[in-house]
Amino acid sequence: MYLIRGYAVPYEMRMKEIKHLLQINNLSVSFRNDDIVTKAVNGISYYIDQGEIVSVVGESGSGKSVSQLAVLQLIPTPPGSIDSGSVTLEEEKLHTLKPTGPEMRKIRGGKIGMIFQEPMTSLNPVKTVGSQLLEPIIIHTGLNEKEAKKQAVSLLSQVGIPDAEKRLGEYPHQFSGGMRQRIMVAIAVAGNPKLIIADEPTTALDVTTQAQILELLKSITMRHGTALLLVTHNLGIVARYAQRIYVMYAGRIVESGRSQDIFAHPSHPYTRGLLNAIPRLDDSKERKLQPIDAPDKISTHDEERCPFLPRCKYRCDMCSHQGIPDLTATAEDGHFAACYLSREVLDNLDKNNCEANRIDRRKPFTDHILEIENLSVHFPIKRGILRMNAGKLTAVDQVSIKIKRGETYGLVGESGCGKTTIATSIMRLITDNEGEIIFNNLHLNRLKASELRRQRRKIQMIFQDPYSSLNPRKSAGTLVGEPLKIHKLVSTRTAYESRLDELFTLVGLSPSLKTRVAHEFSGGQRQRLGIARALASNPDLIVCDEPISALDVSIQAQIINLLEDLQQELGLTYLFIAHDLSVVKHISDTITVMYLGKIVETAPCDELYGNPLHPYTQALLAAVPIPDPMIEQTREKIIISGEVISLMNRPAGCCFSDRCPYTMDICREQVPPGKNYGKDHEVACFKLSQGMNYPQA
Amino acid sequence: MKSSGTKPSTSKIRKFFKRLFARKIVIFGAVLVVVFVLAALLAPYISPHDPYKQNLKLSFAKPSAQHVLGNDELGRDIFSRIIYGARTSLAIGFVAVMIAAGCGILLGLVAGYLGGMVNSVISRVMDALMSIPAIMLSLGLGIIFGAGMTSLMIILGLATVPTYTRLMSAQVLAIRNSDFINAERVLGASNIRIMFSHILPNCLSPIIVLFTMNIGGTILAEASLSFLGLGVKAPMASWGAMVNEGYSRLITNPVFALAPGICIMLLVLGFNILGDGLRDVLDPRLRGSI
Amino acid sequence: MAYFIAKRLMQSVVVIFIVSLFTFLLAYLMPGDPVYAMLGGDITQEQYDMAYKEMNLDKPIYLRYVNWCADLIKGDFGKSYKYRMPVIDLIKTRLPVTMYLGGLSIIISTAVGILFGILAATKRGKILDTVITFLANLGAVMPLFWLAVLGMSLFAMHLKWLPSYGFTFPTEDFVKSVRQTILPVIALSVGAIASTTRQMRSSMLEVIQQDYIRTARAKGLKESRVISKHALKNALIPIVTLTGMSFRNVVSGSASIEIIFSIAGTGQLLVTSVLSKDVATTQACILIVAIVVSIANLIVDISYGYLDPRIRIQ
Amino acid sequence: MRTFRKGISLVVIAFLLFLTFACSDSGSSAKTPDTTDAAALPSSTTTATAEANRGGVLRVAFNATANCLGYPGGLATFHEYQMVEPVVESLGRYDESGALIPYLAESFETDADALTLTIHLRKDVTFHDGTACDAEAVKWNLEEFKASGRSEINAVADILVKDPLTLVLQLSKWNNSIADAVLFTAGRIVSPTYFKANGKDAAIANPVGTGPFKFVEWERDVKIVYEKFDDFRIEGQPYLDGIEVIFMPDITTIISAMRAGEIDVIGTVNGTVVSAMEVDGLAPISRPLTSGTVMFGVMPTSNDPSLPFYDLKVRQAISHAIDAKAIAEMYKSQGWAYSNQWTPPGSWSYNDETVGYPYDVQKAKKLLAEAGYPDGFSCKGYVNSGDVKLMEITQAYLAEVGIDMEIIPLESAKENEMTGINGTWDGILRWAGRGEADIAPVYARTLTDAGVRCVGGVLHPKDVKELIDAAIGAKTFEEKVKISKELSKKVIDDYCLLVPYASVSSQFYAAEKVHETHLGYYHISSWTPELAWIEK
Repeated sequence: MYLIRGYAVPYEMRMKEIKHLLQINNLSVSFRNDDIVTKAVNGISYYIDQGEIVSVVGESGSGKSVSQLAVLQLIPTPPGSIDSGSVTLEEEKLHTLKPTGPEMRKIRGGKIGMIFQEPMTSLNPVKTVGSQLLEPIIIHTGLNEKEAKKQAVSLLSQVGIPDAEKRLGEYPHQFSGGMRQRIMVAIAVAGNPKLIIADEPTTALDVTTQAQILELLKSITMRHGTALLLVTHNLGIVARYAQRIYVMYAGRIVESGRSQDIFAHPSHPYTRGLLNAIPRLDDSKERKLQPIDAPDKISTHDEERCPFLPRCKYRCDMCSHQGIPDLTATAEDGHFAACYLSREVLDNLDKNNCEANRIDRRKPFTDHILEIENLSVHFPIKRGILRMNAGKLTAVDQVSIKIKRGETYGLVGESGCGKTTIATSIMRLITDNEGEIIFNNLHLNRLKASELRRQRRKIQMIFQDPYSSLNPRKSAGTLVGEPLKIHKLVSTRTAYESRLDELFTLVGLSPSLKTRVAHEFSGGQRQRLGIARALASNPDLIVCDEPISALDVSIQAQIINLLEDLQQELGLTYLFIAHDLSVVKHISDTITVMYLGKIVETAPCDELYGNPLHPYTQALLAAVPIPDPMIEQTREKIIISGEVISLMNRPAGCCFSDRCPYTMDICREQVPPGKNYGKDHEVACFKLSQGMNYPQA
Repeated sequence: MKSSGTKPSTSKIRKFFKRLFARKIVIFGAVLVVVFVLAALLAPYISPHDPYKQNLKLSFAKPSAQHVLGNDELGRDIFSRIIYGARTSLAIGFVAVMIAAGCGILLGLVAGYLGGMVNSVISRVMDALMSIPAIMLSLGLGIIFGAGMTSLMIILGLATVPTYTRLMSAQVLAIRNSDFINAERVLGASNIRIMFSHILPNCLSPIIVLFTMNIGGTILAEASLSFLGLGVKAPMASWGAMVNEGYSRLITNPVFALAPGICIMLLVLGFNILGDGLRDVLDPRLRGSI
Repeated sequence: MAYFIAKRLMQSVVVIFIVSLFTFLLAYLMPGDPVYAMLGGDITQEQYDMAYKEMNLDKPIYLRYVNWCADLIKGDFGKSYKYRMPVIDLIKTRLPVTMYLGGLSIIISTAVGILFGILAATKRGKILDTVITFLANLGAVMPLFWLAVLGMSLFAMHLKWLPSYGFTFPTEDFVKSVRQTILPVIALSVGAIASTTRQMRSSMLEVIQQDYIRTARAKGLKESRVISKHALKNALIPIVTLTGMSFRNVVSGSASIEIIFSIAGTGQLLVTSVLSKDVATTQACILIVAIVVSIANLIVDISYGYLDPRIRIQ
Repeated sequence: MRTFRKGISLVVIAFLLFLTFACSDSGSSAKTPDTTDAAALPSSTTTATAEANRGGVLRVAFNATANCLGYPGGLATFHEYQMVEPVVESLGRYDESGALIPYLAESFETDADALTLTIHLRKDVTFHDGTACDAEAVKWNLEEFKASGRSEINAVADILVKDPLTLVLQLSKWNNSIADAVLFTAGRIVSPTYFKANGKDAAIANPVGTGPFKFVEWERDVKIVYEKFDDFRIEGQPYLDGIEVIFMPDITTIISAMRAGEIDVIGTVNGTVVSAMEVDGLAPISRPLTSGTVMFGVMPTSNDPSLPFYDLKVRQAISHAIDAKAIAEMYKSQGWAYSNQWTPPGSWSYNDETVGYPYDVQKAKKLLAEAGYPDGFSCKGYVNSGDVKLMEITQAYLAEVGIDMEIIPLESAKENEMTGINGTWDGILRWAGRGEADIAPVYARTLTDAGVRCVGGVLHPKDVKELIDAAIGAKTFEEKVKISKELSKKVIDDYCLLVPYASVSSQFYAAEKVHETHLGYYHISSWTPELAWIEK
């Protein structure tokens, strides 16, 4: 028998009792495309108080961003329309205002500032930063042009842009992504808003920059008592910053409450699933990730049933017979969840099937399958009328890597560190490089084109974006079967078909899906297709270039598990490239950290995470938030300054010298050589080689 | 919309047409095109007179019950000639654009995929072609190739090649380094296979749109060339040539000049609207650029 | 930016070189003996031989091309054997006329097209949008010569409001000039107005969907300011390309317009010289028009720099 | 634009038309020796009215351009002759009967036995640049004309200046039409001083003559501006203040401008203009000429055994298949007159006994069957691209008897090459020839080996050649008439070398207020700018 939790208190009624800064009741938004109406937001209610940091968490398509845009009536109509709901900001009923009327405009930028996800496209490319920043200042503070300019300079300095006065006259493209997001922050706070809505403000940024921006936002809200609504899919960020959380799924809020309550006692199957699905930095490597099931294709869900029902592993008869569950209170104060099953029931169910939660990590490593020796990749910089090579941009500089047969070799680093360049060099997609790439004792870079094409079947690649890496016009079967045809691996039609079936089964897809076209698959399924295609030619080595970073968190676990299972089953070797240190830690045996084309540290997984030696590795690890508010509260945060700089401006000495807190003179002049510190732990740092210690994170 | 290995289901086709004809104006465009295509196909059955039968006594006769739009200089029935003119216009429009698309796609594919020197050479030659006024190019080529249907198709086709080459090479450049093409290289696929089996099908949407639009444009160009006297060979009927014959008689016999002119406009309008509609369905991002 | 301009300049030079080759071959391949083209049919063998030598026809083709190029570099475009004067003098009097008409038409069509495009885009789905879109569609399918003839027949022949022929520069006689240029310029502009309107409408619609427009709205800007200060400049970028291309179309169009309205411009000269196989003039006309078009495109590319700082600052 | 191209073909036709007159003897010049008084210029009965309406600028529009104004050897088309008429006067003009009369010259006489042509000049005639128009000047002009490569006055062997006002031209061989060529075609007298000082190109662009008007400006392809010459040799003339010659490449523009009153005279006429002008109740000024017309028709290749047209029966079949009468009737308003031979109807060389080939489809089919083509055959039809229409009509007629003719339009340059001295064609050529009374010299240009036009594709029968020589060398008019008529019949009835359709006289339009222009009235290449006046 399942326990059904008490009675449902209408959520709106409870919320009306207190005066909140912003209160949203029963908001519904829908989009109409080709006569198909999609309900993006389905009757959600939430609030935010003065000075609070509240987070709305959800995966793509959950409606979390749309609901925020709806608050400011910024949804493009058509195709969108706000069907119902009230939005109250300090007594003012925003939903009654005309979208382009003067009252609404006063709210926008004045009372509510907004920061968007993409710093690259959110600023007008043809207007100077100054003019874009001046607009909200003049409109909302009534300052004259001159005063406003002063204010703009001060704002830019506040958000950490040096030399602000000069940079006002520059254009957005002259700023890096992080800088642009800082400018967005400045624009958002220009009108002294009561509330800042930040819609995935750091998703597009590197992890070290992400930490900087979030810290900046936090400090601004603390200083001005501004409330912050943080929309994100990253549970780590939520754990680190949010005081209260709303978890959204399919246009509805499925769980809400204080941050620590939710992380300590997740009460909705979806929240629980998410927390189990993501690898954590503080995880043990043996924990097997528990993915959230995904149906073949998330169908337009039944309007009458719990939207999570098709994916819920706790589902019972009740769920499929009753309507959509309301948010109901749980044990903690202010903690609500929309599920018929109480937390206790869920806990019990979990205990019953906790088998197979461990993975065997012992692998027999033998010889080296791939050796990269002193690989350097240069891209010419062409200048002048005759396009003479004015110089070269070194994307990868003297990199040596040895990958053992059967292991998973992790390659981590932020954007521009050269990790993908290495992958493409191995795959010979870039042929213009120095150094040796030796695969199975064959010098890949010395092979003739025809010989290389034959060797390609032994070394395959899985791409980052499952949407762009599959030809959208081909059927799944054609795509997966292509290597078989190219390398003539099968002789008969029946052999071809049966091999296809085998491959589909191997990656957990039904062979009956063979005839479907790529765009009919979901992201996770597409990535499975990509893997099946890579497997088709029986490769020895698979280069995985950020294979999960384009996927939703709930799906990532499936792919990670699949890759691990396949490795065990087929004895594959992986070169696993990623920027997410938690994922890399989870999957890799050996890890190399890169920065600006150089290897800064290489070590076996446990050694690296247990004893990071290079300041950059330390900073990286510190910047990764752990999805647990309790741990985050006690963690010391070393936020390194600056951002990943452009390769064009690589410092002369150690590539990290201009951001490193411990930089010495020698670091600026000479390139530190890699040095072994025992346990296969190699680090390139002068400070370390001089035997000096510095505090560790 | 077709994909090798799978047959598009009938519902998919229905959906395509439903989206295409969602805007009423597109139906109008399609009807125009269909009417003219039917007229062209059924010309021998629906034209009231022999379009080539001359009767000098009826030279420039005004419209009558027998000859609803009157007669031309040779006393031939204008209405019948307009119906036959649809054949000429459509055939030239279609074949010329086929030639242009064929050459342009091939050149664009090669230029875009191989890049480097090949791309530079092809681009510059196309730039050069583009910087010569269309009328000059057609006139020059027309005089070199001589008159007639075939040479008209070639001339008009050649003059349109740069448009396709540019569009195609831009398309190819955009997807040449995309992941799915890299994926093919990684699999060991040859360049030819990649170009024709993977890149080409993914560039077709804008080409189809451009194709439709260009048929209209070419019909217009054919009219202009006929107007210049470089049209189809006599006694074949062509709207452009008919406007040419008729326009100086606007005062005395306006129907003669107006009727073929209006036909040109309607047919071109039909193709343009249809092209607009196709673009909205196939490749909305192209809006305005074609 | 300097590099960018230099690179474009270099490209233009290459293009012009290719055009010169094209032009030379085109004129060479045209059927008909240039001697007969010059002297007409009834000539004696002596006359023929005299002219044949005079025109350098006895030299091999590549040598003629090299000579031609060498002369070109010296600024000598050869002598028109139809007009019996240096081609360069001929073009000096013709080019300004076409440039004036064409320039006027480009200015008008761009201005009107942009205005219509913005109106249609901002009033999307409203009556005004429908009307403008309909007119733009109509304008795009209207043959140029047809429009010119209809205009002349209505305004000159029937209503007698405007003169049916001639051209005067406004510096000579302003009123006369305006009256004479109204019909040709309108005829030249309609097609360009239509395409500019269509392009502007769609590029405006495209820009309005961009993130930075959302940002501008989120800042609390007035819709009119969002359009004029944020959307317009971005939406203009594709229009600039179109304007660059219309230079070529203007010369194309001016051929029939100039003939219909009896205006002695480059377009008319082009057609006359091709039809009468006036080789030197034909070659010079195409080449000079190609140079003008290339310069126009160069200006277009440079003005990208003004509109798009991403190109300006590199 | 079509009409513009048509204009170009018109230029070609005009060229022919002009040459027609240039060498014609117009029936009167065969009277040898001959002296004519200078007084016989067309006299105006309305001189008083003209005086009263003195002033104004006459605007004449042409559907053609000029390439040369002030160099006699360079004047090619009748348009050019008309355009320079106000500035450059000719030694002779034609009267209403078509007889050559002196104009700038005081008188002239020919002597067939002595092989001379003597020209007497007027006293005190000066060019616009102030220099005297004397015998030396005229001699220079005639010699320059020959030197430019023109063949019209090749018969002149030597030019002697007897005194400042008298020239004697010595002929190498008797030619009964030499006076026309010298006084009219070649005798356009410009200032040698100006030419010597400024060169040929300057002379081409700046006519300096003795005429009633002075050259002011030539805007290429736009207009020529003339202003009144105050010291014109005839007292009281001209009546106009100036003349503007306006070039209009498009017929529609001309119609529009004429209707709107923007121009006064249309110098070029075709069917379009006629029908447009009819609406306004305006009729063309023209008269059917019996000499100096253009003959239109087709000319099959008759000298190539590999072609069906080598067979006389096939050529005859074609002639029967085409209803030339109907074609001429259709274009009647444009000055067409049906002719079954290569001579304008009504001229003294027109042979009424010529049977010709009346329209008869059955007979045509029968002839074809006899020739071995019962089902017809395919052939090519060449025509100037500006004038395809006539060939289209022909095409339709030929289709009736089973002959499938493919029309191949030719650019002028190509056409000239094909019809030039070294050219030939393989099929049916749209033929435009001179139509004049004195046909023998015209025939000589095509039907003999020494010809210059369309010689490559046509038979050169020996007996035809003999008749031509006899006609040219005839010393009496009666003899010439007899031989010419014989020739006319032979070419058509015996050899069927061409299929004539019609003889076309030229036409002009003038607004009602315009008087006394006599555009093309006496001769296609001349008019009377000194007499013209505009009603106020």
